[in-house]
Amino acid sequence: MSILYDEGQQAIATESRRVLDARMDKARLLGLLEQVGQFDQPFWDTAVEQGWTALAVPEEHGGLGLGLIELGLVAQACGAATSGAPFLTGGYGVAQALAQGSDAALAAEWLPRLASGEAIGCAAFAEGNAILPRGPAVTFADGKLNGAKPAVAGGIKADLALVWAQTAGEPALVVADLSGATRTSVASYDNSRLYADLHFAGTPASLIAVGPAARTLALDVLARMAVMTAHEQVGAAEALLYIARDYAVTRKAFGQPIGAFQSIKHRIAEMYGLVEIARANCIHAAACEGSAEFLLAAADARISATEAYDTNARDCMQIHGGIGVTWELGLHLHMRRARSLAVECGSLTFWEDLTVDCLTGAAA
Amino acid sequence: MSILYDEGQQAIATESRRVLDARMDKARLLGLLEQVGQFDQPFWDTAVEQGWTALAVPEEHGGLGLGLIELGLVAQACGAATSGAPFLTGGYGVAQALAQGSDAALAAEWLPRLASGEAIGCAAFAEGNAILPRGPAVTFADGKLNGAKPAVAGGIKADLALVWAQTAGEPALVVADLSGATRTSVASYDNSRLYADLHFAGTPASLIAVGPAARTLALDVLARMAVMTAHEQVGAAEALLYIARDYAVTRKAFGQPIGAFQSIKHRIAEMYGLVEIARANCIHAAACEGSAEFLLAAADARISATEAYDTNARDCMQIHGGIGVTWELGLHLHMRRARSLAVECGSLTFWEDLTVDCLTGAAA
Amino acid sequence: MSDLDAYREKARAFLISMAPKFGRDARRANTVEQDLALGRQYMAARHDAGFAGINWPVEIGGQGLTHLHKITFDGEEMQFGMPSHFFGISLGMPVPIVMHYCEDKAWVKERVLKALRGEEIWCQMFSEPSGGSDLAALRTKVETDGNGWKMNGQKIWTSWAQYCDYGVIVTRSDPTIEKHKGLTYFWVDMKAQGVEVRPIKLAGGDSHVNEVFFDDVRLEDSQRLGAVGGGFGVALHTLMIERYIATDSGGFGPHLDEFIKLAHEVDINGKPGIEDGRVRQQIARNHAMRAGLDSITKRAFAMMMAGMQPGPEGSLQKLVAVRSRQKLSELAMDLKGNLGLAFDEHAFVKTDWGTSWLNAPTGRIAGGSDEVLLNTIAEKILGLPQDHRPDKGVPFNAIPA
Amino acid sequence: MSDLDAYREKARAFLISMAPKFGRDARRANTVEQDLALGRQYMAARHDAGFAGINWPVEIGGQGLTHLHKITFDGEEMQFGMPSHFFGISLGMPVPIVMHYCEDKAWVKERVLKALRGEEIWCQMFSEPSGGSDLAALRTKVETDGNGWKMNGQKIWTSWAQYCDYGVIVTRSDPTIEKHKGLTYFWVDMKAQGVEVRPIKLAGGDSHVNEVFFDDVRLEDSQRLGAVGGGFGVALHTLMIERYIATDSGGFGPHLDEFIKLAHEVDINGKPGIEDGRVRQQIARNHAMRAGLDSITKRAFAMMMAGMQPGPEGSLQKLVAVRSRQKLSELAMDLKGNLGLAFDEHAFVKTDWGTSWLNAPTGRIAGGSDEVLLNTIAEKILGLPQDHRPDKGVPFNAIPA
Repeated sequence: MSILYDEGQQAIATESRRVLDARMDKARLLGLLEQVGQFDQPFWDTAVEQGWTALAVPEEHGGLGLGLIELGLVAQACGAATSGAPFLTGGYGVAQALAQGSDAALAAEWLPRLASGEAIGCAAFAEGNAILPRGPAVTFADGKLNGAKPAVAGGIKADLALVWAQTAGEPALVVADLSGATRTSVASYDNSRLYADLHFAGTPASLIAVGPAARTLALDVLARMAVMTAHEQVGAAEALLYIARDYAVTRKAFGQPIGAFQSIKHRIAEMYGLVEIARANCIHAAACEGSAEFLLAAADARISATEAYDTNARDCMQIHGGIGVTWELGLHLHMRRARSLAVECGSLTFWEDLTVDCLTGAAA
Repeated sequence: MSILYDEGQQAIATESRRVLDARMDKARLLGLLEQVGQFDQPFWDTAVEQGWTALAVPEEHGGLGLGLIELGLVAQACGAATSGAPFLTGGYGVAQALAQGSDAALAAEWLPRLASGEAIGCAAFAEGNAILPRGPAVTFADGKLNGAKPAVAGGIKADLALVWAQTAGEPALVVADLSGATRTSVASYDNSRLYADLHFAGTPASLIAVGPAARTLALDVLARMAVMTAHEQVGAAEALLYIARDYAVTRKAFGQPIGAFQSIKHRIAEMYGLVEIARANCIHAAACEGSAEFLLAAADARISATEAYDTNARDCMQIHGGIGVTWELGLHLHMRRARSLAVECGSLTFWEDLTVDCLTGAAA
Repeated sequence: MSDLDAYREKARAFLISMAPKFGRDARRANTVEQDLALGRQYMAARHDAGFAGINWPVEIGGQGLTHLHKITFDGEEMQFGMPSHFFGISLGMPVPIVMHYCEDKAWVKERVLKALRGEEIWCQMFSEPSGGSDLAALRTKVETDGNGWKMNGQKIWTSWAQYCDYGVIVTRSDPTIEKHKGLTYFWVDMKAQGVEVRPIKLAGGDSHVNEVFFDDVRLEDSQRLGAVGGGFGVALHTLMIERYIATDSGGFGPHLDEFIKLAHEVDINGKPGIEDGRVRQQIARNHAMRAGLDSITKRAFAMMMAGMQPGPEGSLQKLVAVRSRQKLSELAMDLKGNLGLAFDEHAFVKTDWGTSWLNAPTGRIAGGSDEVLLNTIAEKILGLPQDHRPDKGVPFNAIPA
Repeated sequence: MSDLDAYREKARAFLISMAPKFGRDARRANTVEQDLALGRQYMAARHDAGFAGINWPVEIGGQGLTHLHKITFDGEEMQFGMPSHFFGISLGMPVPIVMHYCEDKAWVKERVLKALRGEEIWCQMFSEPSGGSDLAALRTKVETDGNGWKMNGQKIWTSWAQYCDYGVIVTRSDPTIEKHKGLTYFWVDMKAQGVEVRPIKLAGGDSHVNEVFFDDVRLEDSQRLGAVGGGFGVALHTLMIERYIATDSGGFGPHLDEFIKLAHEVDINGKPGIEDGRVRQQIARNHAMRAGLDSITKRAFAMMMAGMQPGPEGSLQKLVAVRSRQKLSELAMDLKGNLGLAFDEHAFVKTDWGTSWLNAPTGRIAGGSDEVLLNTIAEKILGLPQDHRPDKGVPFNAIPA
């Protein structure tokens, strides 16, 4: 897969950026922070209308059959806009699992609805503080799920969940219709992520992978979601870089633009470095989707993008001084999102260890 | 023990600094880098003449009966001068072990000679990359020592060594007269440290502690040497801070002193912060020698002083630009010493783990 | 036991007796208004018990003890989470300045009493939208108006102004001379005609700072503190008053023990968190850093007790502690994984990592940003040159905006 | 297989055949003089094999291939540790500049041939003791002298000058006008009367850079490159020639595999180093950083192949890679403990952590210090304002020294 964007891909990048610039409203996003269970409907309508939900769904199931490169470009635009809902990433994860999974009928049932945006998907892998526990406590038996998953992104609104569970002592990936589950909303510092604890008590579900194959598929799906998230983080980190730059060239102190002070100037240059290194890793990871290097490339992208977003959120606020910490200016939307995205899809320690395991052949 | 220096202690600080300023010669030290097995005789003569070898030796054994506070102040001056021999620290370690050890006759035999500077001591604890291996390979039996210790500081010239060994499966601390051992000089990036591999083949030695008591004593001696080294590191880091400051206020670029550029200015301010935090830890550690908090206080001092010296060596050179990496200017004397001192007495990972073990009650 | 230790015992006894009614747990679910009301009661009780104005002269209504007695009490009080934060600035800077510069001593004495009992609160109005780190760039202007003055302009970042009765302010009385020379200092009645306070909501959701607008506000010349054109000096004096305030090597965030506790509770990829080198390194490095800051404070303390002037290294405290608290809080959130996505808006900054993280940026800016502190250390302590200052020696109204 | 891949194969075949005689192992115990002699032989062999002047025009003696062919070859050659480093600058900047500006083409062609075969070496003399990062601050002056010029002054940090036959130089021909306008550019015969070269010993013990002194050195006007007063432009052109030289995400130090190997060999307090979180974090973070730099290079490469202009992010390579190499080398030394105290002065920087550490500071300064690179990124890429420049618009001889 080429690492140079073709014209179609460039068009997706500019168009998604343009439409979000036109429709996103900071005040609306700030309002969402103070309500549990609400998301940004205009954003989601846009995503559906623009066909972003269909991008990476196979054509035979009503999708556009495109891949991580295209989806990544959309995710970058969403990151820059601190998009008001987590559904794209969750939906992509579930769709990938269905498409690669063993249940063709199930795929045929859900993929078109995911592509059309009629159905909302989420991934429920984590338990406790572990993103992909070796021995999940949620069990699957006789077509039924039992147990709970904490703070699932999108969980408050999703229609179906991809669940990491175990069946007869073996790891399993199952898909559950959430109409059969109960949800407890989780109040968070980034409420539009719609976190909910999902409780399964005999919830009907379908098995799509079991045994080692389940873990391999789960890791692949997690890595794909991580690469999509990394693009989102890069888009956001880049937005912060230019917000900081623009402020530094206009804001004056001691009779000169603060950007003339090297403590500001060099920090912004470092922000640029973090963004470009993470962007390059994202492009590489997206380009080798499905190949043997993908897992390692995904870890590189995830690690550098997480560092870039956390750091740029910290530094952009610091560069702004007092005004930077006001509610109205909304830089904290990025600061909050930097943390929520750093935790969703697994913290740095997980990806660091995965990197070393890949490099030493210990990866599972 | 007070954390304010009294007049006597302040006099030791100023006098040791004054005499070393007067007698140290950079060219001489640069020359030592290129010869294996040579040390700075004028420095050692000064140390003996000034009674620094006797400072912390009990009065009944011909010492001055002072403690880590006084010795630390001398070590700071030595650090600032990148002193040309490692004997003070090694001698202090051996003297402490003898004074606390179980063999009064041995102490009576050696302590006066260590105090007078007539005898040179070194500590041979490490094996492989471990500073204090749980199960040392060097064995002690029937009054004889067998095995080898790598790159012992001062090993090329020392008369006696404090050796971490095992006897009948138990840890042991023994003192060996090195006339009965063979030494292989180790060429290093900091040759005046006089590193030698010590080989023991039936070398006569005396036991001064065995079993858990041996490890406790070894840890205490190592911690004392580490606190003395931390003072040396702080003195050096402080010297680098002011070398950088002086250069930054005089050197001009683009028509102004480079110290007016915040990238230089703020870095020097950070250097100051590292120095003062490490200094405060050193003072506290020296003041609680012998108390229950000592081990943890020593780790705090060691960790912050190592960070301060490594960082200030790096940054002072960087601030100087091209001239900073010339042989003649000699900043590399500090850069090299920063590394040799960071490794002698145990690397950061050792002290980090020891800190956590102290805090969680897992310390051994 | 030294006099100071005895005093600490006495203070603890008082605080322990007050804790059930005023302490952290008692305040847990309070709205700001409820908390303020509780705080006023606490201040009255504190005054009755003789722990108010500890280092102020007896004749003005203080206890006539030393600065050390004051920091001793403050250090102890900080442990209990009492609702005294509304009054910290009021008693910390404005009131002492008024005590020092205001001539009408009877009036001052009455203000001091009410301020100590929490019945009145004072704010300090220095920063302006255009100013930021650059105090002398302020634009709020006063013009002579008969035998008094008329004030117009705007201040910002004024803590608790929405609850204040009085405030002190620096204004520009002469824009035609060099910027730090044309300033004059006054006290202001916050309820006076033309004063409007608008709370500013911060990133964390709280609103303890405000914008304050002045529209033709009348000031009597008797409200002037210091000479006309002497405002910059009085402002610096204000900022100098509290040299060694109670510090916190934890950067006013959670104690390191909280992090160690967390490290014991979590696994990292199947292994105990406390055994992971990444975690151990952060614990050890932060411990060494905090221990150093604590020793600096202890030494400063000991020097003051010995009648000496403490070293300048005290100025490192906030810079180093708050900056590292921010990253440690992020790591703690990483370790909690999905469980850390939940957020309790009533949690306390010293016990909750999410709250500590969310408020850290304000901590790194309020009371001197990292950059300003680094400049101060570099210039005042190390003698490094000032930054380029195109505004130097130029009349204020000639500086390009 | 693309034309470029085929070319890479051809290059590798050649290099493999040369390695036994010229490669890293063959050079191990060489003195600098022996290494230089070997290098000259290698350059001749490289020229004979048609791998010299790869992207230079055929008519001047080059191979007439693209810049991509050149970096392809350079990238492969770097793996083998051939003794070509003496000639890198010579062929990289001075010779191309002479090719571009010198009118006597016959003479140029002869120089090019000898330079390509390693028979002659050229140096580049820009930096001066007073200058540092500030090129236009140079003081070496030329005065008209009959139909030519007379040069006096000093240059510094001139690589390999002690072995050079010719050099290019920027001089000040007019001190009475703004500093970057009064410069003129020449080529110099390094053996000419009045030229004295003094090697500078560096922190690592080696001496590949020099001071060069000029005492009434005669220059013909035909040695002038570019217009009188046009020297700054020619100097910038010189620095621009090699935009995408072969980069190394390892910062020209050891490959990350070397670190992983070390982590497998050592224990940390009784546990395998490779299982320690501190080590794993450094491996992972450095891998992510280096992978990003590699992808940036790959993309720049692909863009050039597609006839596009690569993005400016290439300028991150040296800054990020060398800086992190310094710290990784220190960590490697920590992990080796006492075993890392031994030092082999013949070890290679790409395989030995001690050597990598000792030479890192030079790497962070030579060819643009970290600070200069950050300024360049901030100003040229991000459009941030220049630093305060009191020297701007001032005649050179009026700038306070």
